[in-house]
Amino acid sequence: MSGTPARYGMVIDLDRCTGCGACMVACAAENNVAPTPQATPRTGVTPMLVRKVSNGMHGATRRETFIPIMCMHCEHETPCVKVCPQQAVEVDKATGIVMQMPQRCLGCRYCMTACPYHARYFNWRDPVWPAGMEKSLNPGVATRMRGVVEKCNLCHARLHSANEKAAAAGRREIDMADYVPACGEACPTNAIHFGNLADQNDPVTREAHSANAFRMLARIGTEPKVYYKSKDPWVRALAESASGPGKFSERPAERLAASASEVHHG
Amino acid sequence: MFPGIDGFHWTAGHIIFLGLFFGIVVTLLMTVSSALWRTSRDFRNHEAIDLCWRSDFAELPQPNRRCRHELSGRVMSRTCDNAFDCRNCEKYSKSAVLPSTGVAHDLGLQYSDDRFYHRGHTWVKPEADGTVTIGLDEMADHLIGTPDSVQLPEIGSEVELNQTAWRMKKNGREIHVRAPIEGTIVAVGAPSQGWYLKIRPRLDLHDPATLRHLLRGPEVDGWLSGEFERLQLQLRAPNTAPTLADGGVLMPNLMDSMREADWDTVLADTFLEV
Amino acid sequence: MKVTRRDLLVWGAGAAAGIAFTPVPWKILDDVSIWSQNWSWIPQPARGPVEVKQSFCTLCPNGCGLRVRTGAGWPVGIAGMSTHPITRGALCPLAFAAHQLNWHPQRLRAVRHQSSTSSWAAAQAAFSKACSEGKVVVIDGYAGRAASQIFEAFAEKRGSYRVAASPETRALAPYESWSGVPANALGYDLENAQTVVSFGAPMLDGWGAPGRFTRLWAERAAGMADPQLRLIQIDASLTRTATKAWQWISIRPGTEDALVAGAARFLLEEHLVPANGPMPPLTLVDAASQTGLTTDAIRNLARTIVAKPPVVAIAGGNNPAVAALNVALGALGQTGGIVLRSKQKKVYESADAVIPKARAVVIDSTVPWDFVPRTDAEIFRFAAWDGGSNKAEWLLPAPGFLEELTDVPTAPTSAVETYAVAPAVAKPTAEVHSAAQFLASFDAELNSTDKIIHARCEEIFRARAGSLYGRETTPVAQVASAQKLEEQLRSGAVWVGEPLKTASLKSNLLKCNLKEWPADTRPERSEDWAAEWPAPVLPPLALKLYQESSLREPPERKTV
Amino acid sequence: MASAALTDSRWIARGEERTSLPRFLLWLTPWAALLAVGVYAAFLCLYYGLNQTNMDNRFAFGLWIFLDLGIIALGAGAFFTGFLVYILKRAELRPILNTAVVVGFICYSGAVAILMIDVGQPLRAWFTFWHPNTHSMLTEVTFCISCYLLVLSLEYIPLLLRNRQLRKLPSFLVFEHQLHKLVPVLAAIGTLLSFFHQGSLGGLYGVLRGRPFAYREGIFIWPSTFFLFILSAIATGPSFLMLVTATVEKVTGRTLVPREIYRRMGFISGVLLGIYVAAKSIDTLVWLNHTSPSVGFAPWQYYIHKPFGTPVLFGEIVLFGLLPAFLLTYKKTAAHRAWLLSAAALACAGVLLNRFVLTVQTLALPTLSFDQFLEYTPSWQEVASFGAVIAYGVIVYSLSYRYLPLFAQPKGDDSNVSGH
Repeated sequence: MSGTPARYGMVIDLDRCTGCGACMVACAAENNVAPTPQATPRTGVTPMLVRKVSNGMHGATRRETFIPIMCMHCEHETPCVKVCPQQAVEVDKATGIVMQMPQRCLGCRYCMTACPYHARYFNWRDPVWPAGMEKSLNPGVATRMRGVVEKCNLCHARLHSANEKAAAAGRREIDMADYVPACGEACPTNAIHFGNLADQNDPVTREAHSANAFRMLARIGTEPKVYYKSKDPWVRALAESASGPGKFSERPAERLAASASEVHHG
Repeated sequence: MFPGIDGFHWTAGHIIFLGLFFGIVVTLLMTVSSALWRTSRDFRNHEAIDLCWRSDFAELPQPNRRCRHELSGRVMSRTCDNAFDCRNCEKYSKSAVLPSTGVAHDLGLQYSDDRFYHRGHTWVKPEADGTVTIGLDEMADHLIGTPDSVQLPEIGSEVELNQTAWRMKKNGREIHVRAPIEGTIVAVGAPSQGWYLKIRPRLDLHDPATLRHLLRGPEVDGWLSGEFERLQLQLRAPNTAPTLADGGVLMPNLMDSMREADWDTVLADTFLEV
Repeated sequence: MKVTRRDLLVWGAGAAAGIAFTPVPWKILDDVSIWSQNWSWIPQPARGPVEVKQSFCTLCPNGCGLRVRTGAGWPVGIAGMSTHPITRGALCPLAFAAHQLNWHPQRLRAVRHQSSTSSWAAAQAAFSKACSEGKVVVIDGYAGRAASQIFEAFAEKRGSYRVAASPETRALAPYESWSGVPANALGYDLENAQTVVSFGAPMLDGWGAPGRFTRLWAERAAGMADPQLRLIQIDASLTRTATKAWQWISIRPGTEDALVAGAARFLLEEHLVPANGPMPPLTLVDAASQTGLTTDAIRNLARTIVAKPPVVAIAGGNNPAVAALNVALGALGQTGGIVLRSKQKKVYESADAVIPKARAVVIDSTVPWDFVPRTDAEIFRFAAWDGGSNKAEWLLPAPGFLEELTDVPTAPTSAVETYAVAPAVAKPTAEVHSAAQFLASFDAELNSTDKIIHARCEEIFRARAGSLYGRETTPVAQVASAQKLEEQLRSGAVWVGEPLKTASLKSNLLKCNLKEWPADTRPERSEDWAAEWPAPVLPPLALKLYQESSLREPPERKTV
Repeated sequence: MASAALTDSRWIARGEERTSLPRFLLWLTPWAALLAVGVYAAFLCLYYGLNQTNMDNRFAFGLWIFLDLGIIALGAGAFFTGFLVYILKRAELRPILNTAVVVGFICYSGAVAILMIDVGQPLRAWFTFWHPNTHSMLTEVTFCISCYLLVLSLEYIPLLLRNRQLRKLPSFLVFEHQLHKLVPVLAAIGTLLSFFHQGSLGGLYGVLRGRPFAYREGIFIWPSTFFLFILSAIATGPSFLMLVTATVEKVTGRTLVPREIYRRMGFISGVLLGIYVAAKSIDTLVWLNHTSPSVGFAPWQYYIHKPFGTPVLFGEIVLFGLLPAFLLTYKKTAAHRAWLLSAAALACAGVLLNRFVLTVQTLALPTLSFDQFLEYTPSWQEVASFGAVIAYGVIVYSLSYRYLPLFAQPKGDDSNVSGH
């Protein structure tokens, strides 16, 4: 086991997701996302974004569910890695994490057009916090400036701490209990299961191969390491393309025209 | 990533891609440096001046480039393709020297047999001491009258054939007069003296080839007639017939008397400017 | 030597070419890009030792356990306390950004009087004058805290103490009026329930602590075709809870009463429940026509409700019809039903009622911002955040999130008694005083919060009941001393009492004095996101994320 | 002559008739105003960041990338004419070579300028040269475009140095002479670079596995769009040059190039367009029947969102492809100037439509089943910057036309002189 590269991944149990949004807030707080009030659903930075989707029916037959969307950490021909002109995105061979290096990014946004999951976010503005709030920033994560792309990096700072802890204890492998991304830690229903997919004994690996597990747009062949799980066939069908009728969503985009109402922040 | 940067390793893609790219960059840089080097070499070899003249010559209007044999009437029509360099011209025949008539009387313009004429309206007169005197011909004199200022080269400096020998200013226009011959300035004159420069030619005056590129005799006649015709067209008032020929004589000091004319074109055509 | 134009050009070109071979342009290029990576106006987190402290969330009465990471002395991250036996490490989304709240632009940083800036001295003078002139009413948001004890003591002498109850507590009000048992002493035994029928209560969406019912649902129901815990959600629209419920019954808005009556009548007529309580006057057909369901659907619902006992019905607010259904179902005092969690006898006066003849009303910062007392008295309102227009004459800046020591009594829906102490973790960012401190400055006899907490710890130690849940679980009987117990409690342990014996409380609750089916009740619904949020403002980050995900509509600015 | 105070005749080549300076300045004024507004808009974007645009996380590329792809396609005439003249020795096309260089220079410098505004951190643009990802099409584009802009500048310099005043400096004139001799080398490099970056611009979208609307299967390491882009660019480049020259002739009211050149350019354009249409049709069929369905995307779903219906596809292939290809090559229509120029305009519109569809429709279409079809309207800053590029082009071209020997034949080559 020692020295085997890890493949960190997730299984998100959509049946358990109540759409509370704790993962989004925890993620943004962990990663020092600024509370930019001017941002709209289309220009905000939401490395973890819970989306509400429905079966397209109305009335009593309508069903809805919530799908947390984040970087899927694709394994095969990782679209963003392939297109970045200056290697600001890389797949960490030791962890399988698709790493974004904001300090090298020139903000061309080619990776964003390449990502089928829309899990990448451009900093359209400089991050601004209300006076004093910068004292509440997480010291483990550097803030980003405007003009660069960012996305989920599976809370790399936490992996770093776990590695340090393991090194201090003289272990080569981290204790998986020390490394849980903020979203997984925050989920009140434990819908987000994080683990090492390279480890056959990891419960997450078993879950990823269970009958109801699926991946988004699996057929385009990007081999995402984020799996979803649902007992509902209509939810599983969402993973396929929009080819079928009767697929609708309550996407932020629907409310675009009415751009986010101005909320007073000072 | 490049070698030396953490995590770098060569792949075939790097070698092909970077090889191609830097090959192109190097080729481009070499192209530019080669052009620069050749430029400086031309200057070192004194070929630059000739290149410039040839380039300017290529831009001259066709009537300015007529061959001397056409001017003398020996051929019907011929345009010079050798930048007036009769010294090195296969088409130049040694028997081309013709007796002169002395005066283009009907134009009221004097030209003399002991002078050799350059198409830039200068003349060269060989002196007994082996130098030559250079001045403006009568047509140029008539055009300019008395220049407002003259900027002559320093004694001892070199002038090159077909390059600017001296500059004059008249009514705010700068006139560059092309040197009819190459050599060292030994004395400078003034408009009032009727000559401008005395030059010790670089080449041997006894060699007939030294002054071969300059016009003589009936060639001058033919050339001046053409130039006169041109002036008539250029200086006529709009929508009128040519006027200068009426009196049969070119009036003096035209630049003062006909201020409305397109002097840029007239002067450029006269002094072979591009 | 004469410098010609040509010379200048040549020198210029030569210099340009020459500079390219020096490190200058490359160094400049590098520095410029380094500069572009370090814009001085982009805030970066402060460096400093990171510590983890245990505390409890004070934003609502559920008191979820927190692990607060602090850096350079300030809270920099929030996570759930997984050792908390009730909240079990789960938190609501707002908690994760709550540490930013103290820096909120709407933070109340100075005393305001009639919407102009004033001072603490002026507020004290005005309150002192009011006290001498007449009755003072103190309104509390979370009853049972040490601060509440101070309020009660203060109000006892000078007027009255009232409580603005949470929606969950309000839903228990009918039982209080029918049995005399205070709503504060009642809880839901959800851990043992097998069927939960929710009439508009946002069971998975902010009802109680997320670590409790939501976690139970996730473990016993989510993704199961035949769940151990059946959640039946009655809602006019497909609410967040309805999407995830085992069954969602869609009825016309505001017709919960009719459905309850119809179903109860069917159950009583068919003897599917013990003949408890009166027969509803509404026929099944009427119920069907009002709710928009078929009579069969109501019958099916009724059968489903009783199919897998224990069952408990939960209303979104004070809804006597739903309470009467629970009486009919026999859920009162039953395991898995509504249970008595404490022997407390005291019934609090509701702050909703008209407050007559008071000279001054003090509102604690725990009272939801949109609560406005019905009174003509001078209002002294404590708040950490200024939520906009409010009728209060005085706005007094109270400590913000985790800025003061407080204790955490039992949460509204809990089936057992709990007690915890939430130490201050953050330094106050403004000159703030809590209502308790303010009142104590007028009455030397009042104890400080600290002393009351000390006394309560000793009381728990003396009672020797329940257990302490800290790093490990220790029965109180095994704790060496009151001091040890207090130390543990003050460092984040939770005391959980023993459940009361069902038999003893049944006899109490059976006294439910319900002669006839409650008529003409208008249920309060609590779907509004802001309604569950006692503070007038949200963490900016949470607001941003909800806006950008459109998971919830941003709350309207309340204008009262 | 009367108003000798306001004249720039000293700078205009002798023998060329140009309008008076005041009239010329009047012509430039509106363009300069447009340029000024655009420069201000660009400043806003650089100073305040790209929030000044209406682009967003899903419409991460907008009007500007369409502009880049469009003008680079139209600017392909520069390299292709150079290729025809210097490499294939088609000397008869020499009269439009200078125009081709200027148009190319304008298109590429405009595109690079817009790119520098379009990226979030222009100061880091050079990182691509330091940390190149050799697998990225954008790396190839960046390398080739920056090199090719250098090539175009080098080709433009001789033209510039032939200005009537600048040529008076002997060193300039000699350098011009020497550089001009090396232009075939530049033309060859330009051809190589253009070939790659025109292709890579196509590859830019063709490699997007995550966007099945744009994704194409590859030939060797390049997706088919790589080759389609090269073909469409060289097919429409000559058409665009024809349009530019015809417009200049119209505006100035004089004949600048022999009529025969139009027909030749039109024919070249038409033949290549025909080849392109054939290749594009095959590619579309493969994509519709194989590439897209194999990743689970039924092709009809791309065309259910208005205004991107199947008529757009039809327009791209037939109306703006097959039709102009026919008109440009069929002798009877090619003989009529109006038909010829209309066909050239159709061809240019076709390549612009193709670039628009690939950039904009790709981003507007949903990928996840619960995504929406997106709309996007550029902000005034984007539109103004777009306008500024056009204004910049008009100004640079006008200045070049006025002061540089764009259409001048070397006098020594005049064949009609001897017959005098």
